[in-house]
Amino acid sequence: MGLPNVSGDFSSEMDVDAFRRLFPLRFYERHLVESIRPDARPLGRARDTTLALGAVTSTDGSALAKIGLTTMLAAIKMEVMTPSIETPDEGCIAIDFHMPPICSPLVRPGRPAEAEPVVSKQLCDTILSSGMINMKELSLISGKAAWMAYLDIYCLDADGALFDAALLSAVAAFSHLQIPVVSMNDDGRVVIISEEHQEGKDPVNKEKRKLTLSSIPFSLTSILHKKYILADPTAEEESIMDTLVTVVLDSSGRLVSLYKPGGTVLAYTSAIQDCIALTRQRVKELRNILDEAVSGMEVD
Amino acid sequence: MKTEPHMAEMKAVEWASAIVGDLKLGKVVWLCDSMNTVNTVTSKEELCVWDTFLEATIIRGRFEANPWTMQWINRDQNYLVDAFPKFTLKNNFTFLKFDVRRDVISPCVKNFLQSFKPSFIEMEYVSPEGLRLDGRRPMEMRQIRGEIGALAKADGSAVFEMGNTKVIAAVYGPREVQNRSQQMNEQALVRCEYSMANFSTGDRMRKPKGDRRSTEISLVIRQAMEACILTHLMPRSQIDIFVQVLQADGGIRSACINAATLALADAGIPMRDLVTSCSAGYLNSTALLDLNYVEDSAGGPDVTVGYLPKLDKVTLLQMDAKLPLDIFENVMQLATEGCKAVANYIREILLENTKQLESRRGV
Amino acid sequence: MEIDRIDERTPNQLRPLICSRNVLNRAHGSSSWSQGDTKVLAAVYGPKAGTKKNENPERACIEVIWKPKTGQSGKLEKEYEMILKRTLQSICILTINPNTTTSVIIQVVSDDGALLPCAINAACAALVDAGIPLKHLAVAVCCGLADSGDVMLDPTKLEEQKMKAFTYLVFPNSVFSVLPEGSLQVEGEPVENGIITSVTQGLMSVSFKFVQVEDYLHCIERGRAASAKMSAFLRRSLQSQLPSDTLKAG
Amino acid sequence: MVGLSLGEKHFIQGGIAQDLRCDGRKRLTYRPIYVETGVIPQANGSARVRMGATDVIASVKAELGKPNPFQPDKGKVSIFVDCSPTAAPTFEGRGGEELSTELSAALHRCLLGGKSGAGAGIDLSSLVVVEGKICWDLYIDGLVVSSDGNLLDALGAAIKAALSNTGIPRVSVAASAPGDDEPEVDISDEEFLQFDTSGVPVIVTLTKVGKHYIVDATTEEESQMSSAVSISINRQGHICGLTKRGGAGVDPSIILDMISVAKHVSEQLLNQLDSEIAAAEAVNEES
Amino acid sequence: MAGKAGATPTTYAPSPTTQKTKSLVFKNDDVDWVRPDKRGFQQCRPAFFRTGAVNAASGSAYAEFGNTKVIVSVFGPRESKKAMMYSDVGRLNCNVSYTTFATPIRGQGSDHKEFSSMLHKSLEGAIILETFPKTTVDVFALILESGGSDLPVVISCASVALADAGIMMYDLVASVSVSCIGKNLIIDPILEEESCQDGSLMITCMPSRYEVTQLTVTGEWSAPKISEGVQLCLDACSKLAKIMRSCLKESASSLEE
Repeated sequence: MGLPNVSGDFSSEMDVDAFRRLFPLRFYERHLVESIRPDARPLGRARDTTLALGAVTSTDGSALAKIGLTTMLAAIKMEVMTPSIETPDEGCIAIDFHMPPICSPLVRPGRPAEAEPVVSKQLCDTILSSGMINMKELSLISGKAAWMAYLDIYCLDADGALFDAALLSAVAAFSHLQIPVVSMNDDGRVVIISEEHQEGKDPVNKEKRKLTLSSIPFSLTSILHKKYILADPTAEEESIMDTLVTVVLDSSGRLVSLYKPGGTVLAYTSAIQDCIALTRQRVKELRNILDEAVSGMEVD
Repeated sequence: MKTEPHMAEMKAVEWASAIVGDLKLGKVVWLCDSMNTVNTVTSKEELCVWDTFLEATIIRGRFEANPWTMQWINRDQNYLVDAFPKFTLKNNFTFLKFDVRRDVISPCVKNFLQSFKPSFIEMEYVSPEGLRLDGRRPMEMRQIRGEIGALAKADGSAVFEMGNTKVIAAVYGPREVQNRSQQMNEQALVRCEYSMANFSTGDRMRKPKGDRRSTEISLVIRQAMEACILTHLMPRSQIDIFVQVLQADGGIRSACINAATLALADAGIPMRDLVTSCSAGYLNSTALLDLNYVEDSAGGPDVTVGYLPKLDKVTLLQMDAKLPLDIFENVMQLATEGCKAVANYIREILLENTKQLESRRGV
Repeated sequence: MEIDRIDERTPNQLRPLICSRNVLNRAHGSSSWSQGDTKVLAAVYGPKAGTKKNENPERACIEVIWKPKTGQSGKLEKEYEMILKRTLQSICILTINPNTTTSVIIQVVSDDGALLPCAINAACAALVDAGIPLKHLAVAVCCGLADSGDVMLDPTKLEEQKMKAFTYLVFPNSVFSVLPEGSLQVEGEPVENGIITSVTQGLMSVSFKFVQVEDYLHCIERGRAASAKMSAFLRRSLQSQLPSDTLKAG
Repeated sequence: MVGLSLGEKHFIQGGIAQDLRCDGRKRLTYRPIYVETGVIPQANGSARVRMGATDVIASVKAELGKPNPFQPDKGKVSIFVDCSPTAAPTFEGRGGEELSTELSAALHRCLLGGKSGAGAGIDLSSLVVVEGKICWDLYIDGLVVSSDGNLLDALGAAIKAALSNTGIPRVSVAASAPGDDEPEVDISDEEFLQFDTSGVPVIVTLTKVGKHYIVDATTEEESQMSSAVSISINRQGHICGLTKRGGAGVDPSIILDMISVAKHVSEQLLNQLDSEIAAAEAVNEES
Repeated sequence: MAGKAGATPTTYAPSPTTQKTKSLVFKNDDVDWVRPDKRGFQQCRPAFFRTGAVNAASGSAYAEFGNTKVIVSVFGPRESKKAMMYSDVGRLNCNVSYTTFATPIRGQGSDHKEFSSMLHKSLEGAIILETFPKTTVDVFALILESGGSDLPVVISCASVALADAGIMMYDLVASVSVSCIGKNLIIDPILEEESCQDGSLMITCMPSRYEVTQLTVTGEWSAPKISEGVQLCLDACSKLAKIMRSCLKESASSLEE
């Protein structure tokens, strides 16, 4: 960490690590002047992102997303429900975000993390309002049976930009989702048909095995600090600089959400435009990563 | 007297058909869950049942005289058909003859009676002869029993029974205040926790701890006991009263307070007076002392009094439902008399206990 | 351009605002704020000694408790709590009372759209009432976006449901300053144009070229205009009650 | 919880080493066991067991329910233990929950056998009324009224006694269509079926203090343990369940030795318990 | 907790699998049946451990035994809860939970109290608590996917995580269970085998010290059979410990480089 020496008498003798702990803000600002971050990233660059589909075999669709160290595991379980009377030919999605105590020293068992319901709600709003999933595709028999997709996202390692990683894993889990072939038995219950022997019963959903995902949403969280914009912050950065802006764009370039919950730094038009531009770039990256992961699955 | 289910069913139908006949109802569709009964009643063939021959003949006669039909109905839908006559049957024929065992009244019957009673029939809690469901007179209290020192580990403990209601109380303290922020420099901190055993009620309870009812009762007990403990003698200390209900059959509050009093006395906590408690109610235009569960759940007024016998003061008074003022005075008077009786009994036990201690130490 | 609104307002017209302060006796500061039929009660307690765990003890801490009109608080309430907390943190001077906690309790009285902005405005007025040191005030507005792309301010609940998207915006109020004009500008924009908080819901505008998020920018523009009006109202209503405060103190 | 001075601790340990415990018992002697049955009239069966100052109540309630679809030929039994705050102030509020769940889990393991139901003290298939449709759900509730060590053994004994006291109403099933999910049943008010409780095991807890192990430890003795092994053993001398408490490691050969000691102790305990239960039942009959 | 804003959770029926009762496969008492994954009776599943799975923790490990996948994080030693009284030895705090999708039927994802206390009892004897007085070490486990023998995997994984966190221990703790089905003892059972077992025996031990820290038995066992089961587990534990040790060695050497 070749940091040019620090001003001030006693800090010049100080160990870099100690300085970082004692004066985190000054430590960061010194980096920002040089347009670089302590982890050697330029300001606008997101961390390395990887995606693995099908991490959990006991589910109908799952994905493991990693942005830097932040790790999210998303999995979907399909269950059958009776659709509501207002929407007889639509299914439903239930999204829950969990922060188990393993993910961060701040979370203790029995006391859910503060961020848990907030990210949960944000994910829910984003996925539903993006219109990525056509609820009609989740219908089985109009008025009688429809799918309820339970999407649970677990944060395994929390190191900033939780929402971005959670959304990416959620989207990937949906693109990995394989809807089981089912039929209606005599009791009016929906049962799974195994691949080998399909005695008599006609499956009700021969075609609808995969969801067509239209206009997939991707997000990028940035930090506004003074005149700098830091894309994809780590947990340390989030704790030091408090103004976060999350922009969600869908793959056709529409704005799904612009989320700036307070913060000391005011966002002016130019900053917002910069954030959106960064997100636009990031959407392209993420899309490629998702496409690669999906095509990788198909080869297997 | 042994009653086969089938016999009970037939008796019920016989009884019910008499009522329906009296009411002169026209077209009635009877629903019954016992296939045997339905067959016996609807069959046109010669009767070949001996144990219920009489009932069957009567019923058939009534069915022929009226435009009634009887159908079989599935078990899960038949509470209404099944429960009401059965219960009343028991009230009229068997209830007074046996000991009251609450398990005899199955929960569904109880629920049914609670929900349908007002619209159907005025329940008879006091028979014309002036006897209550469990055979007591209106002013009669149930058997009470107290036992001191039931638990070895507690500083003071007692068991108190009022009829089938059985409560165990333990007192710990005076001791150091556990939670420093609650410490009071002028007086002792009195705490109380009330809990019910899973098996204490007729139908098994699933979540006994910390519900609103138990919090409320905890508070009532605590306030009643706090009023009589000389808390100013034990500043910066804490007294815990734990009350555990083993069997619940009405009058729980009273039994808990009485048990707590005994336990406090056993622990040697200085008190102004003994608090004793008893409840009274008003059903069938009669004031009743010491309600049991069935009477308590009749929904009538229920007055619980906590009383300091030596000071002749009331420390707790609770009532639900409404009551004209003059009757209320009567009922409260009755409850107070009950308290006095309990107080005498408690005093006796304590004296007995002291004598025993004395003899143990002296000899 | 003219669109019919149910209550015959013009698109840029806000619902009538009512603000009263010092409505609760025991709270250190309180206010009630209503916009049309949406009404929120805010109470401020504190600063009390000590901060919660996981909070920086070198700064003042703000705690927000959101009480829904009925029922238990769920995910939505938790999210609103978080947004409100962060918004208030950004207007308070946190360095003045380090290692203290100020509690803000929001009670929803009735909800007819634009609930969160209404609560932010109420909380802000209550903070002033409690005498908590603030950098500036915050003014919150809701901008709805109709299918046609027209922007409607301060929609009612019924309108909110019909919108394709809407956004809640919070701006700082315009500051009276003795400094020369322009010295308070940031990047060529006046301070009151900066966004403190932005929450959006629903899809907005397809844009073709590089940076063109027209719908959103439209909203911001209208929101700013409205916030100027609201901040004037807020200032007036806070000033009008000042004499009574001095009386009370005397 | 138990505040003991160094001297007291030495006294307890030394006594155990010399096979003379504080209350005069030998290492492998139980305190006198008092059994009372039918103490809770509302329950189908109940019993109260006292061993020294340890006092527990167990009750059995039977409700009609639906069998588990994976085991249509078996009834269901569940065990819940509750620690009353009367036993110790620390059980106040939710304080007793941890111990309660631990005891419930241990009893479950010791009395109800493996997942398939093999080795259970209660014959689960005898609880079935109509296969796949109706069965008895047995709810066994334990209540710790006073605690002076060895709760698990006391609860196990109380449950065994309560089960011997249990009468399940005879159920007659009326003929119904085979497709009927809820066949018509009639529960008898007078006729009760008794359980065969000869297969219900007893639980023997061996508490290791120093090099020796003792049975039926009091709270004071328990505070000096390094580890304790609870073994449930039936009449045939088969082990029906085993749990270990206390974190200290133990050599495998010692555990095997403890098992054989427990087996030996269990024979006496079973006999003693059976006669106590029979005596208690006889008292019940009389009254 | 419905996903759709405002919508109440509608009734949902879990989709039952095909009506093939798997338990019948095992019920025969003859020795010839084959385990569903074609293993021998006394053959464990291949075990995989990796340390450093969670960066936010002071130590962590990920373990995968067949379909059983768990993550364990270790935090601390850190400040004990304020309510705790002074203690001159350290405290151990354990928590085990399942993800909602870990089990074949979607669960609630709540804490598993029984496992938590079992984990605590298994580890406490191996940790040198005297090395961190007044403080607490938190061991949190999350079962990502349940594939049978969940608790033994969690215990073994937790001891690797503790080692990764640099917590002083007398020895690693390895844990293995056997199921008794009919007359046969099968080691390291998978979910289907566990669901129809007649009895089970789980051992956690410190292999180098040859000490058992935890032992549970369910079902009916004769004394010789118990000693057979115990021996089987102990042998497997020492093999497992070798794998755990090599994983730790690997991560240590990769750190040095």
